[in-house]
Amino acid sequence: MNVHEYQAAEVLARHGIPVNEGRVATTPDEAEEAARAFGSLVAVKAQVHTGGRGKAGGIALARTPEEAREAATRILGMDIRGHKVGKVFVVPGADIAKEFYLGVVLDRPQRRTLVMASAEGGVDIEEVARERPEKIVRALADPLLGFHAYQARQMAFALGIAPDKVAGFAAIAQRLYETYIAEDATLAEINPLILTGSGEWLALDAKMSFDDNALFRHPDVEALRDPAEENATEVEARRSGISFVKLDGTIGCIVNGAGLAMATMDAVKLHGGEPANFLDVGGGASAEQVAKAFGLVTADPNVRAILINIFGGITRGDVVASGIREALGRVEVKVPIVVRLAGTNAEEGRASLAEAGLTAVDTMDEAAAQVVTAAA
Amino acid sequence: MNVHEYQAAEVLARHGIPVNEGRVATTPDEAEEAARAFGSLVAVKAQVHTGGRGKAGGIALARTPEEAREAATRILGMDIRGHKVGKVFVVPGADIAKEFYLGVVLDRPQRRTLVMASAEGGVDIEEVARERPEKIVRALADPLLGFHAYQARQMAFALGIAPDKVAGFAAIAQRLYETYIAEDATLAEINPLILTGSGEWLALDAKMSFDDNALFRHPDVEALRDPAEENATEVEARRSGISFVKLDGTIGCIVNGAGLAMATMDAVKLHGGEPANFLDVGGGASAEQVAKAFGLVTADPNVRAILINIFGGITRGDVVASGIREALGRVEVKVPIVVRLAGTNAEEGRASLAEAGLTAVDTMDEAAAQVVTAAA
Amino acid sequence: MSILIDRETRLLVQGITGREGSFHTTQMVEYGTNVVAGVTPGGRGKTVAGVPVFDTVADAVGETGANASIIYVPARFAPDAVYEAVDAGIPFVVCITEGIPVSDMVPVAAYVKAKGARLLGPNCPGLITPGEAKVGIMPGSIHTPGPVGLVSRSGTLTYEVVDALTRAGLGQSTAVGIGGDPVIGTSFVDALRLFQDDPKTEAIVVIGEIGGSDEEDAARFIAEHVTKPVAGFIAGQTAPPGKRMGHAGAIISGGTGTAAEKIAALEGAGVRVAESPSQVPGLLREAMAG
Amino acid sequence: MSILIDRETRLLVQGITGREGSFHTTQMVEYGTNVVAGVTPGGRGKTVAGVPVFDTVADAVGETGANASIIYVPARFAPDAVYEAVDAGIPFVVCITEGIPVSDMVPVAAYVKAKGARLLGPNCPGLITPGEAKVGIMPGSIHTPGPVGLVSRSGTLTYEVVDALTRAGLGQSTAVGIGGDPVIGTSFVDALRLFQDDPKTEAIVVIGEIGGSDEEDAARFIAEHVTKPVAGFIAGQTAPPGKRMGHAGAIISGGTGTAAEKIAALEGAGVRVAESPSQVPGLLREAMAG
Repeated sequence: MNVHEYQAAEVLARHGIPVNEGRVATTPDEAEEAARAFGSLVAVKAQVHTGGRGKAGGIALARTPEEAREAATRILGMDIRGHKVGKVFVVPGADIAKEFYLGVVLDRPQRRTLVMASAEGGVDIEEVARERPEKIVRALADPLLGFHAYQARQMAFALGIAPDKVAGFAAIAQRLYETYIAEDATLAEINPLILTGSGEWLALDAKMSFDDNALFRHPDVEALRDPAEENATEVEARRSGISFVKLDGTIGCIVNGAGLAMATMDAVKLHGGEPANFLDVGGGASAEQVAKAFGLVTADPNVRAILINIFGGITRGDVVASGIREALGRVEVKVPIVVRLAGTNAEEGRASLAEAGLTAVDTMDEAAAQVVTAAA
Repeated sequence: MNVHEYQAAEVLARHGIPVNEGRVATTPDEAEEAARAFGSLVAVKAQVHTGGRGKAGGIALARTPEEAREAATRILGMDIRGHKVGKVFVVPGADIAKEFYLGVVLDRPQRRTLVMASAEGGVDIEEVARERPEKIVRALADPLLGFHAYQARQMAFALGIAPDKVAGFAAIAQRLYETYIAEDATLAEINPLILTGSGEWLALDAKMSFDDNALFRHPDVEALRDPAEENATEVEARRSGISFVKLDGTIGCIVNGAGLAMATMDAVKLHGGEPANFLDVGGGASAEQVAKAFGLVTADPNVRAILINIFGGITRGDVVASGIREALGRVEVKVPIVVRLAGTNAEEGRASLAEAGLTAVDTMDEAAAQVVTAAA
Repeated sequence: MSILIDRETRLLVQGITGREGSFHTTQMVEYGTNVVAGVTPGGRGKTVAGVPVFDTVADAVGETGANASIIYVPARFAPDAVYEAVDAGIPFVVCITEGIPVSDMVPVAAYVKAKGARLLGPNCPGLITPGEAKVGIMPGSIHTPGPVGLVSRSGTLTYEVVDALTRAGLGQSTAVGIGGDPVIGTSFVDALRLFQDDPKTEAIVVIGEIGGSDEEDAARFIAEHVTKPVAGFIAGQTAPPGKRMGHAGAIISGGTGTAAEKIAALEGAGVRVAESPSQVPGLLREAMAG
Repeated sequence: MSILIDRETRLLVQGITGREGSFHTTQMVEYGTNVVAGVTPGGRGKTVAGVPVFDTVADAVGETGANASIIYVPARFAPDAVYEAVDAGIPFVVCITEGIPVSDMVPVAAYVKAKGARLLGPNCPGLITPGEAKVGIMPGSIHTPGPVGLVSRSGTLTYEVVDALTRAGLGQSTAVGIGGDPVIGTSFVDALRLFQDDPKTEAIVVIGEIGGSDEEDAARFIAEHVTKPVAGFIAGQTAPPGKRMGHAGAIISGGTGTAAEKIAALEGAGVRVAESPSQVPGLLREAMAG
């Protein structure tokens, strides 16, 4: 789960990290008022769940409250990489002497938490990682003991931070790690982390993502969810225990299992079509879940045909077939449906579906070919 | 550092353990009032930093507020193993269906935290450990991961706790472990932990001790210190960085190093004397520390002679000797002093002390023999 | 022969009286798996599909000599179940449970490794040595004994490929589902090492998906250490970046973890990578023919 | 020969620019110890007693090949210093620091052991191999090379016994102070095993005190594994129960950890236990004469 910059900053502040305290504005009036309150140069920053705000014009500097108002007027409502800007974060300008990058993520191959830092702050860290990897300093936290103070200091020295600023950097790095662990984050990032002209450390921008599987123990994090940033269908799917991701194509997919669902999308593409979604209906593919899946898929007006791909395993193909028939009795589907049913008792299942007038085939490739034709 | 039962119960309650909520009374009036407030049978329990309250008559049951008053009148002011009772804890009577013991301590040889439990609750656990060790169930917490839920359940099953009560016991055991760790305890004990007639778990008595070395990070625990329970001289010594323990003999001891201080006491005893104290003046044995040590030792009216035993190591014997002379210039000591000075430059030191009219000898045994004679 | 499990495996089921646990225990027993014990706290004295239930893993191991465990307990309790199994001396633990927080799995994975035990999963379908033992939730009927070792991050996609292999007359030595989470116990490389060393495995199939770099690590390992023919498939060529595709671990983040990278890495290591699961048996036969 | 340290030891001092650190570094260098590096964060470029200072242990090890470390940092930072040393690959770490909370030491001790490293202390005087290397805070001058291995929980009491041995013409192979805390890295048994295996150590002295059961464990180990003559002394026969006698670990609790028990255990294992430190050399000579 992603949150906005201003929310991430709040979380970091709660864990003792010095952040640039700004105000959220949803109207130009509020932005102007915020700028007036700060009484200084401010930055007006679009709050959207995507990167590249700067390049897209979603961040503006304003020297006066009036300029802040103008900037907010321009930025609010803007579309950045498909995200509509509903809020801006107005923050006082900072006296930047030096910029750093500091981030905490999972290192999957090492199965450990990784703390990363770079003296090349304020720029895209992925670009730094690709082009000047030697500029990134890394430390793996111990999986049982955590991120040691000495590791944080070691990073600071490796970044060339002046001895009298090392303790401050190390404290922030340790707190960022603690925040990541305590809040079950999947990403905690400060970019840039700055040293001000007066020698203070300050987190000037913050980014956090959270582990969906751990939200049950973080109601306060769950409360940060911004419905405006989420696809309504995806939210509805999650409530039904269905994994759903909206895509731009025309062929709706209903599949049991995440891997098979991706493979099904790939097959559609291979046969010249474009998938309209990823959808994992779950292992059992019960009538109820399939009915819900139909509802989710048909909510997309772009969908011109539906491919149901079920591999009957523990749940037998004939049972899945009756489930699909029952689901079609509950939900009206106006586009063509191609069912691919394989596995245990698949033949009986296909026969039952054919009886009901559905196109039921044996292989995934055949099904993909047919559904692409049907959608054309 | 030790605390009273009522304070330990407060700490446990803060960590989510169900405790028998009582009231502290320092006068018979308060005890009566507390009993009236509970409106039931109450126990009136002496609050002292020692065990064996029950046997000493420090715990009484009272059926009426008047009886509670009488009990408090009798118990307040009582001397239990050298501890004067200044407070009683008035707690409502509980409906005991079954009593257990639950405790957390350090297992020194294993270098791990040990959780112990027994279905023989409410009695002296050390006696159970000696006489029926098979009645005690033990689990070592993982030094890096802590005390697992499965370990707590395993203990419950081993104690024969009914399946529907296992989760409740396990939760309390885990919380007691967490309390121990979170508060830097050296002992956390519930005895008895009871199952009430209605099937609820309740901590009926609580005992906690804390790691002196960790008090710096627990100001709230430090605040529980009861000056009335501490020897004023020991408190004063601690403030000066001197380890001091009051004993019952007549020979004051001033030694550098804890091991040597114990060995010195032993030597006094071996030569027929009784040490009045344990005192470790620290490694350097500076004039200032020695002067403070004289003050601590001579505060005890039983002291009839003083043995100073210094092994000059890094700090040379002649420097120690001038320190002793300087200290004697600051503090008036009216009892005989025998100084044993050994190690680097000890000879020069002894000569210097002899000049000042002090008995200065070479060996510990000789010094012990002389000081015992001097005190006789 | 086979890897990890066979007819000598003495299986313990943790969470045996739950809905999933009891259903799949019955399925595993019917398949012929030697399920010797189950654990559910407070369940002592019960039986599930004829399997005796114990209160604790220690009791179950003490009474039955179980030497492998499969976990069907809810995500909040699954890490504790792994610790209980490993601390009771079980050397091989399969965790089916989906939805365990990553921060719980990081210490679990480290602990299991430090203890010299092996974890498969979590969020995996388990594994099967056809005709000998099924330790998981896969449909046993689609498998048949044979020379192909299969390792996969997914469930039904694995069944799809196994089914295709079986229909093509290519039986399986062992089929292993390593799971779709970001932090898992047994990696592709671990499974590949076992297959390479297993005399009965003559060829290997690798089924990967987007996210992480486990397939790239596998490619490096294959290039350096695997002498047996390998075919593969990578799911998620059409997956968009930044979106979790069902599995918690199936996400392209920071531009890495794409299917294209993984396919390129595997092909660079000499693996024949199929465009569609149905092509896997044919590619594997080609590879086996040399 | 000797145990743990000798003239080949390349010593690193953590906390070298502090008051204690710099004083004892000078002392150790004067004794002839091969002190190759020091660490104080931000101290790079400085020197103490001619020893170069680095910001981190990793830097110091990389530049100087240090293979042992001694820690003089305050209690709040000492556990981190141990982790830093062990993670930088130093196999032997001596922690002088007093006053480290037990709850910090429990994971430290477990971690050091899991990494295959060795910790001496904390709250110990260190160790010395006379004439070769002094890694600690003891007065070097009272020691002399010889055949007696000495292991002790205390500081000045050890000096007392060493002085008596030296005066009696009994030099020391190595004298080890294991420290007076409840949780320490190297136990009596660990040191005894090393002395038993050290060809230059011909006899052993054990100096114990009240609290814990390390001396009882030592007695069992001596009875089973030690063939060399052993003499000993236990301090605290007159200590009252429930009171901490200076050392955090010197406390009789729950009626266990008394001097009487320890003396009985050692005597039961054939150790000659002295009534007074001054008797130790005589008893040891008796034991050595057989």
